[in-house]
Amino acid sequence: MTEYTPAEMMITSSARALAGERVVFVGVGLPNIACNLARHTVAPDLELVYESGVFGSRPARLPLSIGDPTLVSGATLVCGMPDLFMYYLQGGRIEVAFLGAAQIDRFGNINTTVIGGRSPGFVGRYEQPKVRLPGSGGACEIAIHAQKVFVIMRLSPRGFVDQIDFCTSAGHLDGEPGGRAALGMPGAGPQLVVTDKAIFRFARDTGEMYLSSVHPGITAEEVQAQVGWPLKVADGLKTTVPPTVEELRLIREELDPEGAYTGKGE
Amino acid sequence: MTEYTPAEMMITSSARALAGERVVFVGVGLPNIACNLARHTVAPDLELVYESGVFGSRPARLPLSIGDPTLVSGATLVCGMPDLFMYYLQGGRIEVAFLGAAQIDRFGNINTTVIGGRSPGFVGRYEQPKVRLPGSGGACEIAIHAQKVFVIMRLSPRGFVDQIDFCTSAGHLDGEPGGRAALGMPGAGPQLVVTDKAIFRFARDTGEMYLSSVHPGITAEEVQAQVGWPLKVADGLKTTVPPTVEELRLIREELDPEGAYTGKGE
Amino acid sequence: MKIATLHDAIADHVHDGDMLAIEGFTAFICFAAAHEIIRQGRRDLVLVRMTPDLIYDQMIAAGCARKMVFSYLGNPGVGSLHCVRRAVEKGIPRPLEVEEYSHFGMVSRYMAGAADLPFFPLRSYMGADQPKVNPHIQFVESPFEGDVVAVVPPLNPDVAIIHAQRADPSGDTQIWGLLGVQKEVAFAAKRVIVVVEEIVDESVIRSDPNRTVIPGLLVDALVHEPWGAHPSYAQGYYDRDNQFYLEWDRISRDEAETQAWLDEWVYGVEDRASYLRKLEGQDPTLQQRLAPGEALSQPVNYGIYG
Amino acid sequence: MKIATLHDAIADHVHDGDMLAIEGFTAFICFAAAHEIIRQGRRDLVLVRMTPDLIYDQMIAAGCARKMVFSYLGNPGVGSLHCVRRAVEKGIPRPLEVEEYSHFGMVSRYMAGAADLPFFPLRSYMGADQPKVNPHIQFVESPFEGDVVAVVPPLNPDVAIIHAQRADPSGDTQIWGLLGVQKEVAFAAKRVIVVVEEIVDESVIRSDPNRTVIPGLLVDALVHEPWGAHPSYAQGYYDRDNQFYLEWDRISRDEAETQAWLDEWVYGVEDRASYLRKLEGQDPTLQQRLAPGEALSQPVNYGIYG
Repeated sequence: MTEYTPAEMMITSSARALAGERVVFVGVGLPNIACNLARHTVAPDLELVYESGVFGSRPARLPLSIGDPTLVSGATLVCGMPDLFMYYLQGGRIEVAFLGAAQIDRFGNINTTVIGGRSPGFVGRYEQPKVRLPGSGGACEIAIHAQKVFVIMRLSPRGFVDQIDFCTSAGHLDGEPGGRAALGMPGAGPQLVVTDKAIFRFARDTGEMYLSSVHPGITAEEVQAQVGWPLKVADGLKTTVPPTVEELRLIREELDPEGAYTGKGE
Repeated sequence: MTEYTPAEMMITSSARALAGERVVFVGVGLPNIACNLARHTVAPDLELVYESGVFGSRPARLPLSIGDPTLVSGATLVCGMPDLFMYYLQGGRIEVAFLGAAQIDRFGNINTTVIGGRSPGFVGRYEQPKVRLPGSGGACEIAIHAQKVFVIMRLSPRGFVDQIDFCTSAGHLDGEPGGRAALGMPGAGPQLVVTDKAIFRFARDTGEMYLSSVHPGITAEEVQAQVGWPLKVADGLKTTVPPTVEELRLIREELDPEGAYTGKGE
Repeated sequence: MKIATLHDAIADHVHDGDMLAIEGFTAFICFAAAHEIIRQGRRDLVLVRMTPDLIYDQMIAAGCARKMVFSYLGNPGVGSLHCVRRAVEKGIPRPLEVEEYSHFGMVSRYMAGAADLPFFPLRSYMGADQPKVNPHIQFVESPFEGDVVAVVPPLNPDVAIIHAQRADPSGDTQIWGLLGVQKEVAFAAKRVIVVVEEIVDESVIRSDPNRTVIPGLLVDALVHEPWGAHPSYAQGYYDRDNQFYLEWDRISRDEAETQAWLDEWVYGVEDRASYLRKLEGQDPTLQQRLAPGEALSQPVNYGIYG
Repeated sequence: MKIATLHDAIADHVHDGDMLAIEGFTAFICFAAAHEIIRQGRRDLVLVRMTPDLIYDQMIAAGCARKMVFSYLGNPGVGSLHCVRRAVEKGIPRPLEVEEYSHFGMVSRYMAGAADLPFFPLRSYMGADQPKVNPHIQFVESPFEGDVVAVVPPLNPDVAIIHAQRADPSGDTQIWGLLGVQKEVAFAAKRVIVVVEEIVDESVIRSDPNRTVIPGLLVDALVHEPWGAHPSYAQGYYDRDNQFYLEWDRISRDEAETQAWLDEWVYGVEDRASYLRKLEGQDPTLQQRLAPGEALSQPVNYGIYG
């Protein structure tokens, strides 16, 4: 079996989850490579929509940010932010979106705003945080409107917590069935969490995250040790299928030949 | 003195009222010629904004409608209707706008929707009108947002009525000072009514229309006979200054050489 | 998305009773689609359009509609829409229900529809009578400073028909000239038919992505129908046929003449190509009379980054 | 409107305490203007921008700001904004108040500001904590079906600065590439400075009126400043200088190094031309390294009608 990096494992796992999808809202880095891999493999008709307002991009190089000019040249449509958020996202045109997270809880609620802080109380913690994170960007509304949300993040006890410090982007809320619909949230919320050690999915009835597969060489116990709540495990826990030779060739030769995102053993 | 048509008188009177104005919202026909005449005479910096979304037009021929393609070619900016209504009009960028009217009352409230009807009651009259008029178009919001409104219409008893059948575009409402502001209407409302027989303005304190000047050869009594309420008359009623030789030359040779709007004695 | 004939696009996507919006503010008015709908005998349509223009005057004369939603009734630069007036004032050929807004109200309804908003706010209708006859115009108080604004609900037509200059085979559509509400109605509608003057290679569209107004993603059927907007116009392709706009004023004043015109020019021709042949038979100078000169946009450099 | 040097445009239109928006979503970021503001020693600014990026990181490090209104803090594709974090987490060089939205919330605030609406509705913030820490996020019930949506109030900066490719001498400005919220912030702001790569003849703008994003009517000062967006980019003119974005990650981690950088590259140069000379002195391949190839838009015909 070919050697592969954790990043390559995350990319191929994400790409395969895009089978049959049509319109994906994508950030740069791993999700970008995953979407392009999917287009070469399981989802040839996949349309990539970038948060910067770019549709149908054919980048001539690996884009280094969602604002890279290479995304614009040769795209089919480039629009302003009002159109992007009102008509594409809120208008329900986005099937899948990828989000990152600094903290995630068992219901897929995500924090990318602040960690910890010196002041007592919720607002005080927000105003004087220990770590100031990027904030929402479009994540808050992506989490509401995309028909499905896929999360990509590394597995760690700091990330998989019992209680997030701030809810930037709502997942399955408190797990109550129908909770999202009752608040008027059109999308189905988080469906998948891809990490460097394992893959998680969410129970349809309880909205709770469960361990769906472990990457080769990782055990469920090792995963539980990184997760801040008693983790549910799928009946018949599987081992994630590693990247195929062809997937690795596409990633290494075509999608990220300089290893900008995949070569550092991330 | 040179001969002139009533339409030419309306055009020159309207054009002169644009002295010093910068941004005018314009329809086709007489207002279009009036605005272009003003640009050649009293308001060289006048910008014409067409309801169809055209800014800074330099038409190569006399436009026959606000949707004429000659307005587009060579304009400085052409935008969609959301921009036009949200950012230009509602955003307060329009200084003067011209409106037409089928009926107008003493406070400058305008009807362009329905006349009369067989059914009793207001709604019934609307649903079964005697005459179905064009409706609002943009007039309802132009009347609210343009800093000043100029009305162009012919003088007639059917037009200048004590009670309009439907208020399509509000003027000074019931004349109560501050009434427009209290309803959140940013513009100052109707300032001028130009007709084929006389010119009217509005009293600042009462919002009521008064006869400001009569065209040469017309008396105040002749005007009152066409107006459905006891008409107030300006102290020192003036006679409208007729078109000058130069104004007529511009209209006849440059602005409407085929007499499409001015030559039929309208 | 599939490339289709106009006949098939209408047969597949426009059904009796549908709410239909053929948009294009004073330009790009797809008469070809209207005539095909008349020929196919659609009934009970709810016709939506800011400016009904001659296109809905003809459809209403043909008895296709039970209701019209609009903001300005007129034959632009000419006068009244006589068929609409006969339907509203006298119920000929059948009564027509009307639902009426100002232009900004219609624009706002399309935006709410496109953006999946429960309402769109606008500062309009204060002091006016429209809210008295239209329950869809309401007022809402702002939670910030107590300011009150009008709101209108979303408008989501069953099908929208848009005429444009060009699209690639995937339906990515570019429009230049008056943009009206074409983008908004395409996003608001459940199904979209795009009718173009030219189907071009993808590389043409990709050379100028900022000019793309409607993504192929929204388009259910793409129809290639040159001169499909006549007697309206397509910027850079042909001019408005003002002679016809004037002539319609005369024809449409009389119900019998109107029906005779429909018999000859709509029912009596098979499709748009036949209509154009017949038109050029009557007026061999048509193309020359309406062809505009060339005024090309100066190109911009998007740059090659790679 | 007047054509001005960047020095004069900033001196005339940006004052201590102003709410300032330098917009351009991940592109067209006018570093030239930011550096001039730092040099002129502006203080107590409220900095508004969806993505503060390196430009506000530098202005905050220079002590220009008392507050920031934003939706995403990051060095795009690289990591954190260390100067912003020092200000928020430790009050260095001075405390920084933050007012925070999602992207859609910021877009909506700009739209409300541009359109003079008391609020703009959006379906966002359900289930999220932002409304708990930001009283400008409220919820309103629709009068139509009882649906509840979030609303945000208008944002009307005292001054907006927009970088663009070209404008005519009257300030009619064309932009291609990522359009972000440039139009919206220009309409929302009380004063507007446009900084362009090229001032072109009016005939260039008039050859393609659909490409004009900002009318000269809104523009208080027009500045010709080639490479005014470096190390950001202007589509078709130059590429983003990713080396600098990476280098800033290193420099900005250390307060002293940050100040030394400002001394050398902002206070130590007179204007943008000097900055560029210095930059090319260090890196003679700069232009070549960042120049894009040519990918021209295919022209469209607007037609001559007359």
